[in-house]
Amino acid sequence: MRRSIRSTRRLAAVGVVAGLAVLALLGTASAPAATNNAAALAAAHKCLVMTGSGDPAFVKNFNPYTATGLPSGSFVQGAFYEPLIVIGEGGLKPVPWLARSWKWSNGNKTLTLNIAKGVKWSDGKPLTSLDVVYSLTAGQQNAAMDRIGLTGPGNNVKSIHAHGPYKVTITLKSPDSQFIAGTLNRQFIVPQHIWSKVADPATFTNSNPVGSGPFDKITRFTTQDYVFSKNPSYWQPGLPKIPCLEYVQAASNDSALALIQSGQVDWTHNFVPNVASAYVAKDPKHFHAFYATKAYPTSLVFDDTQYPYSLVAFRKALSLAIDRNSVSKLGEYGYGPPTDALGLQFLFPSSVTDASVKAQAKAMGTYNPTAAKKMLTDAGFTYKGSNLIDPKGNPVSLDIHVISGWSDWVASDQIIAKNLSDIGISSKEVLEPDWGSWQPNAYATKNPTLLWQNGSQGSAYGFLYANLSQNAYVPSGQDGETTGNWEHFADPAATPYLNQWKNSLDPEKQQAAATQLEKLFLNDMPIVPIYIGPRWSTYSTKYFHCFDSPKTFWGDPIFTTFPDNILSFTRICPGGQAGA
Amino acid sequence: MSVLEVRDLSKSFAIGGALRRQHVHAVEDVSFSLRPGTITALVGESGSGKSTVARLIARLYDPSSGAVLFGEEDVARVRRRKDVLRYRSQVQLIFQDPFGSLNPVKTVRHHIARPLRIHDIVPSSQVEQRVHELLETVGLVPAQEVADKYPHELSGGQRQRVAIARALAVEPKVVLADEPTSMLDVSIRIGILNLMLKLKDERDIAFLYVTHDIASARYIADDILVMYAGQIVERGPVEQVLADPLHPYTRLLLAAVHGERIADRGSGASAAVDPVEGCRFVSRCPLAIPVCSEVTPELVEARPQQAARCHVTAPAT
Amino acid sequence: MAQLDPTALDLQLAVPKRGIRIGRIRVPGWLALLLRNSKSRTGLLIVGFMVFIAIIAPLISVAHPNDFNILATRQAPSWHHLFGTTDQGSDVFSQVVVGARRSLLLGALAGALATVVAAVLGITAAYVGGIVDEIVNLLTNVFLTIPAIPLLVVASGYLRARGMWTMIAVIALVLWAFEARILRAQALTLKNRDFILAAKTSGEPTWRIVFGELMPNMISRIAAAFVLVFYVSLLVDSGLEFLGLGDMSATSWGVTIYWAQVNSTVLQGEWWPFMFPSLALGLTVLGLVLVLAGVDEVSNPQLRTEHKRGRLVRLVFGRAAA
Amino acid sequence: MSAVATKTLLEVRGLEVEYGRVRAVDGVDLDIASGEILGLAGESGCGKSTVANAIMQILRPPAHIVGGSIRFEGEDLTGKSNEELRRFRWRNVSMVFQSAMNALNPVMRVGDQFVDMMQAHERISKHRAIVRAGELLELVGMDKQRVRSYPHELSGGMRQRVIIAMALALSPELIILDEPTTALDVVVQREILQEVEALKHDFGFAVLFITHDLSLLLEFADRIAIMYAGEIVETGPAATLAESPLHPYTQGLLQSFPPLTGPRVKLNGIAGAPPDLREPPAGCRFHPRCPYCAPENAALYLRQTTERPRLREITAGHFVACHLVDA
Amino acid sequence: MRWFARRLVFYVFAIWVALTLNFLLPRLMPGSPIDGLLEHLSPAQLAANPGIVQTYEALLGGGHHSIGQDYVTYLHRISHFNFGLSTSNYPTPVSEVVGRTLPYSIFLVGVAFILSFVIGTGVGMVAAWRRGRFTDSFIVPAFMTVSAFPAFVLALVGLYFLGLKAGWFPIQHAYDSNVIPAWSWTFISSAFRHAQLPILVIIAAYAGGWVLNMRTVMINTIGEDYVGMARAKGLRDRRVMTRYAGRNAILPPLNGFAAQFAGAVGGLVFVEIIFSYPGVGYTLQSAVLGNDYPLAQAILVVLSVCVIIANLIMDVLNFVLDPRLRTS
Repeated sequence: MRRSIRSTRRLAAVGVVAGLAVLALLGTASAPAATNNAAALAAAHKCLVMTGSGDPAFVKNFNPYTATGLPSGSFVQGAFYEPLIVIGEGGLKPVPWLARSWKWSNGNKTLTLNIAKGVKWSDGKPLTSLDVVYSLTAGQQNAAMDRIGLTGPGNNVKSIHAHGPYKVTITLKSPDSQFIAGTLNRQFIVPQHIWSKVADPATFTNSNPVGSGPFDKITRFTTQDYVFSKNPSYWQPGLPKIPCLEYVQAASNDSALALIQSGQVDWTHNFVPNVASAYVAKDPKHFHAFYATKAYPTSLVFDDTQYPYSLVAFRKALSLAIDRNSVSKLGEYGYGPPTDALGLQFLFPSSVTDASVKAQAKAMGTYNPTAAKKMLTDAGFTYKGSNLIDPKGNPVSLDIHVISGWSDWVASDQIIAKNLSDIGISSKEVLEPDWGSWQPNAYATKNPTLLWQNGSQGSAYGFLYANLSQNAYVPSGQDGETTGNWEHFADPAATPYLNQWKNSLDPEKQQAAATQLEKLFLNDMPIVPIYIGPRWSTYSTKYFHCFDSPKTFWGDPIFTTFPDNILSFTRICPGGQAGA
Repeated sequence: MSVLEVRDLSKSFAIGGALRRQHVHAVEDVSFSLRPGTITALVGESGSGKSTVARLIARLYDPSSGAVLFGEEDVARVRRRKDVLRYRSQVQLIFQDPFGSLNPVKTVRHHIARPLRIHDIVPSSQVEQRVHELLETVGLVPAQEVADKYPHELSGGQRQRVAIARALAVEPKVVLADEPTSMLDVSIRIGILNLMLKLKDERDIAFLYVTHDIASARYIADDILVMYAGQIVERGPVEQVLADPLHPYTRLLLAAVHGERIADRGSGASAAVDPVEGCRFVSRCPLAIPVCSEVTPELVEARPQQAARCHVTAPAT
Repeated sequence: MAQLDPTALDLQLAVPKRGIRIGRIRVPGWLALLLRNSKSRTGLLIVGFMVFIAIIAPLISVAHPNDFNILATRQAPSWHHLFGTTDQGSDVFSQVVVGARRSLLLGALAGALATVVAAVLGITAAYVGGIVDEIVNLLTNVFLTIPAIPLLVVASGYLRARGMWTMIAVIALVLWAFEARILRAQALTLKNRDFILAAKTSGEPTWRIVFGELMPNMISRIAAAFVLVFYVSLLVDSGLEFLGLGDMSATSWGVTIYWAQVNSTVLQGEWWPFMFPSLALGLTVLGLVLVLAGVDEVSNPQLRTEHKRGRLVRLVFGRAAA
Repeated sequence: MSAVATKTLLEVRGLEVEYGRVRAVDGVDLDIASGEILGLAGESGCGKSTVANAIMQILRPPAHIVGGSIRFEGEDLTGKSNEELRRFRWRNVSMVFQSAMNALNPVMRVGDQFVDMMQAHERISKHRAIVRAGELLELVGMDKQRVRSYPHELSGGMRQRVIIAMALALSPELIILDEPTTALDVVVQREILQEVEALKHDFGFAVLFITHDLSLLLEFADRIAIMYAGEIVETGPAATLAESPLHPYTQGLLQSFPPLTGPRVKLNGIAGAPPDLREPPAGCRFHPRCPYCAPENAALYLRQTTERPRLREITAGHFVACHLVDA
Repeated sequence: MRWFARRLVFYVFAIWVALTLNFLLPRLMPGSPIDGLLEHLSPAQLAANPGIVQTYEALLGGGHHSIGQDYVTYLHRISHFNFGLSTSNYPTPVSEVVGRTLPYSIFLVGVAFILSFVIGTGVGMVAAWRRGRFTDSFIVPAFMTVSAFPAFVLALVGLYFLGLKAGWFPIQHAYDSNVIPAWSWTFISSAFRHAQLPILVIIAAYAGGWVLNMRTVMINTIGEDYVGMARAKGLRDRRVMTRYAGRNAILPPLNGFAAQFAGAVGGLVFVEIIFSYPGVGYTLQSAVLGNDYPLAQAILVVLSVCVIIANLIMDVLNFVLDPRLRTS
């Protein structure tokens, strides 16, 4: 009997537990969701809330050198670690940062930086010129920490020295007019007393970052969000204006969009299709979309060492075969304007002055499949039925690899693939599930064709240098990221013009070199520019204002872009505001 | 004289897992023989092992020990397909459940024609005709129509007749009928029994009639074997045994069916698990003497043709 | 992911029914039985409709359902585009009807492959018994404990090619255990049925007993198992596609849903590219579930009832479902 | 053992039960007097268990009563509310189910099943109920410790005893025994029947004994009703039926049990098989199997094949439904 | 007890098979398994993860020995819960990533699945008991229809309509972002609120199966003699339904619990992704998408172990509920 009573009780207990669970659920369901409560919402927006999309559950890794695949490792640059000088996207006027002023001397070969005084690391130690020198030369300690190409083949730096606590000199091997915008711009300063003791920077998770930046503490860290709190003793008085940054996880585009639509997130850099109706229209007074088109062209990039990409005629034919207007309107919802075959006209219109270059660029970038076919057959390609056969007798196929979540690129690639199919190239779009599986093959060009926003280094010079220079050349199979030479192409004829441009501070000489380089580019067609890749930003001024916007444009609005992001982090101000 | 002889047949099944294995002695030292044109009844309660005996003879199980002699050959041990087939053509089994022994998705024709074809009883061209003949033999007319039917379109009695026709198809010398009527409505049982009687006479078949119904055994059988807990406890001509049983268990059974008052708190006649020496019936036996729980009695012919396993009523001399 | 399995494990033997004639068309017995059951009738109607649509898809769709059209993006359903258009201007209706081909074919083939594996392994194991049975049973149970979707997710992460046949093979290999368990159980109960023993005593060889006597009795169960794996495959395949782990260049319901989700269409008020393929998927699964429930009822008379009830409910869900 | 009814306990009139569209019981009349044993004999599927379930009012859809009345102690059961019926069950009529193997809840201890039943009908503590259950088990010759057993730990005979003990628990006026011994071995069967007889002697309840084994009824029942294809074809005192059965079916049934004593004579049983109740034969339902139904006697044949015979009293208490008897 | 021993042996075996499968999966690909994995990585990633080759070697149990040796090493490491380092979260150990995310998943799928079982079998029981009445006529078809839709469709519909449009539920994450994960009431209530919609979706997706299953079994059980006897005994209807019919009818569905649970774990993956719920299902997807094989494999093993533990719990429950198991 005893046992049976017990078994009844057990049953009853199970029932009670289940019942309680239901009640608890129902009970909490009937309580108002915090998100609907205005006061709670405002409280939830004490921090500036940001999100990306497709982020994995968060782990504590704030290593600014290696964890760049994680959001935590990428915008810790700018929040914790500061640049010397900020030159915003599109070659804007330089903004002094840790380097309060600088001066060229020694025939434009020596750069003297005057470092800000009174800057302290968040552990209380002072930031000195030694830290700056350490950061600039850290590549010698570990290649992963090299931000200025010190260990690379094209290294132009001769020496770096500290002079007293607040002065640093950088001596170059040859004059470089692009050094600040193209190289120094990427450098952030880390404390020597911490990093010099890190045995292996690659496995160092830097879970308590010590920086000098506007934010200095991780006050909350969970699998789904984390908070950077403001540095109360920041060396720039009054900055930052907001008390904290909060980054929340969004598993997908959809959940990210849901987050911003509901106003739970203030700022994202996700692409939102039809942003006007999908986002702005939900709260026109506060919701804004800023799609900066001051960026580099998104281009079709190949491994130019591989056959038939190595044939210039083939590359040129592809340029003619692609309907850039459709790609722009359909794939990019009209946010990314189509380019010509050169692709510099939006960001650096002043760098293209030669009328013939302009005309040629326009002609080569205008949709004309018939001309494309002709160009191919002239170059020895043949057609077997409607299939294109290369001069060696093999059918031409061209798969474009793209990350499946990047819907605008996916759509663009669909259209490109369709365009290419129309001229007989067996072409399809291959979706890679995510960045992790796309990026490695893209950078090493194992997937020979891809769409990529192929810009560089802050100037027209950078763009041409990356695509034509022997010094930028990266052999096939190696990572093109460091120099931007993803297509593994160099034109020896370009080198003198590039040097001419680099060594001179005379605009006229620079422009003459530019025109020659542009001609070479059109002649070689190393990559096929297609449209200007907009830099997305959507933001809500319900709880914060002073965002990067068309009116107050200070650089790339994407908050993982260093050093542009530090401008946003310090300039965004608390408080809601109707309008931008 | 005998067409089939069973000698010291035993079968035990293992139960339990690998660690604590036990053996159920379903059949122990069973010996008897079947004669042509004779019905031998094998009577016992559920679990006594009587169906196991029939299945052992039908080679559905392999015996643990003992022999089944058909002619001079121990057929329990033959392995070669040809030999097995030959044996199968001579010895047939009729199952208890006519609802389960016919394949529901096959026609009556299939059931009877298959054995004809497997054993090449008649040339292919004559199979159909033979099927009809067999159906008529068991009283299923019109044969043409019945042959096309599926089992579920037949009544229980008709199905059992199909089963009998299937058994007859191979022209067997021995038919093992495992409780062929127990699942049938009472009103049609006699019909099946009468059919068996007819076949015995007409075809000189040796029947083993397995049943728990003593009355029906008396009705058709010539000899009777009484089984209890895996052993044959009494054997003899049916009239003689029923008129004057030797074994106390046979007496108890008869008393029960006669409607006499019985004073038994029986625990059934199930086979023993790992039995020790001693009479299996001792715990229920009103006549038990000390030796009964120590020595397993032998089957002793205490009267002419009538034998029993009992220290008291059939003591070994 | 076997979200719905309406069947009790012990489907009783289905008795063969003679075919009937409707006019000049001879309807096989099993179909007549299923048609008489209102649940399976509804189910067959739904599935039949989907299959019909899939067959005539080329006639009612545009030639290339993934073709984009710059002038007709994001259109709401209209006469011109019955199910509206996608963000790229593709016709959703065409994607759904053409997608039906791949979705149904993949589901059916994966189901068929899994059924063959399960039937051969399950039935043979049950009949042969002994160590073979032990091993198959163990294998079955192990496959049932490893969660299928995560296993598929990991496996398809390893796969580079994710064509239709690869997906079919992978799904079948993961799902066969569901059926094998059912079929083995059924074969186990059948193998000791007297008619099997009777076939044995009449000298039938083993293979003939398994395939000639045992198997025909399990047709209804095998068919049910097939239907079960069919729709489980549909769900699993669309799930993998939804995660971006299928063949994303194909046209199928899962892929259309995937793009609808990636493009955040519903959040923009464009419900059609998400809703129509989802409905097609759900409806097909519902149809198959109803067929299965009907098979269950036909072979298990206990489940049948005769009751007065709302006509509409009966019309939609059949007598016993209602 | 007098067959004369002292007081009519149960009165069934014109009972009709349908399973879906199949009429399983078609116009059955039955009377049971208190203290009487009424045997109801018939083959499987003739509707005898349905009658029992109808009396207990436990038919479940799709089975339902479509006509007739069941009166218990003069009160019509069909007019009672669910709650009244619930109280009526077991308190007034209890039932021993056909298959002892399945009639006990396999996941409940025997004692708890007693407790459930007692607490449904009276205010009784669990402890008291268990003690009572133990006493009842002892009454049917079982160890009272068995209240702690689960059904699967008991043999078939013991389970049947448990059910009999349960049937006695509330001292009902009528106990229905629905093939109580069919699944049991002969010896156990005999013991159970002896047990029931002894208990009936002590408690004085009436018994409706349902079985296919007519020979058992001849020995055990006061009166016997013979059922065929949903109808009662003959009813009368056991002795009368044994000696002078009038219905050919009764005669055939008696011919179906080989005797254990006396000369071995050839028996004939009944040809054919019971009809399919979905399409019962017109007229007398037994006519397709009836040896006295032949087209030669045209007038009789016509009646036999078209007109349903009604029960008629031939001698006192002996009713038959047969055209042959009328003729 | 011996029955239990058998089950335990089986579970150990099942875990072994899961581990072995994990070991073999990368080897089924053509070429050296490590090269196969490394092929997915860029030189930059390789440079940033100098330990990655060792990580992969460790994952594969050595990599350059014979397959047998590798296998032994592999099992040895796993037996010490050493799953290596996560490559997508390099250099965080896999066990840490799983440890952070697993509790949320267990909470989610545990509560959701038990509720869907309770609700499903409850509805199925009532529907079978009252054939043709309201529950049977309307609620059962409703469950059936809803459950015919894949979990991800239901999750999206839930997200759009119940979460966004109606605003009844939070639509992402496991708790509010102003709450600190701790054993506090604020946290627990926040966690419950965030779990509501995911749980609702899992219930919607899986309860239908239980409803149909339970209804079928229950109908068969109602035909059993002991149910008839219980009614004959004059028991109240509700008691017959629960204690006699329901109690017995629940045993077969309970036996199918484990397989269904394994299925629901699949649903968990979708639900977590759609609701940005930081559990292992979501992590599994990002691991697979990020070629983080050590993490993906560890999650598969952990999920298998979870299913096995659920199995074990069900076995105990079965043991408690079915006395026949206890004595045989």
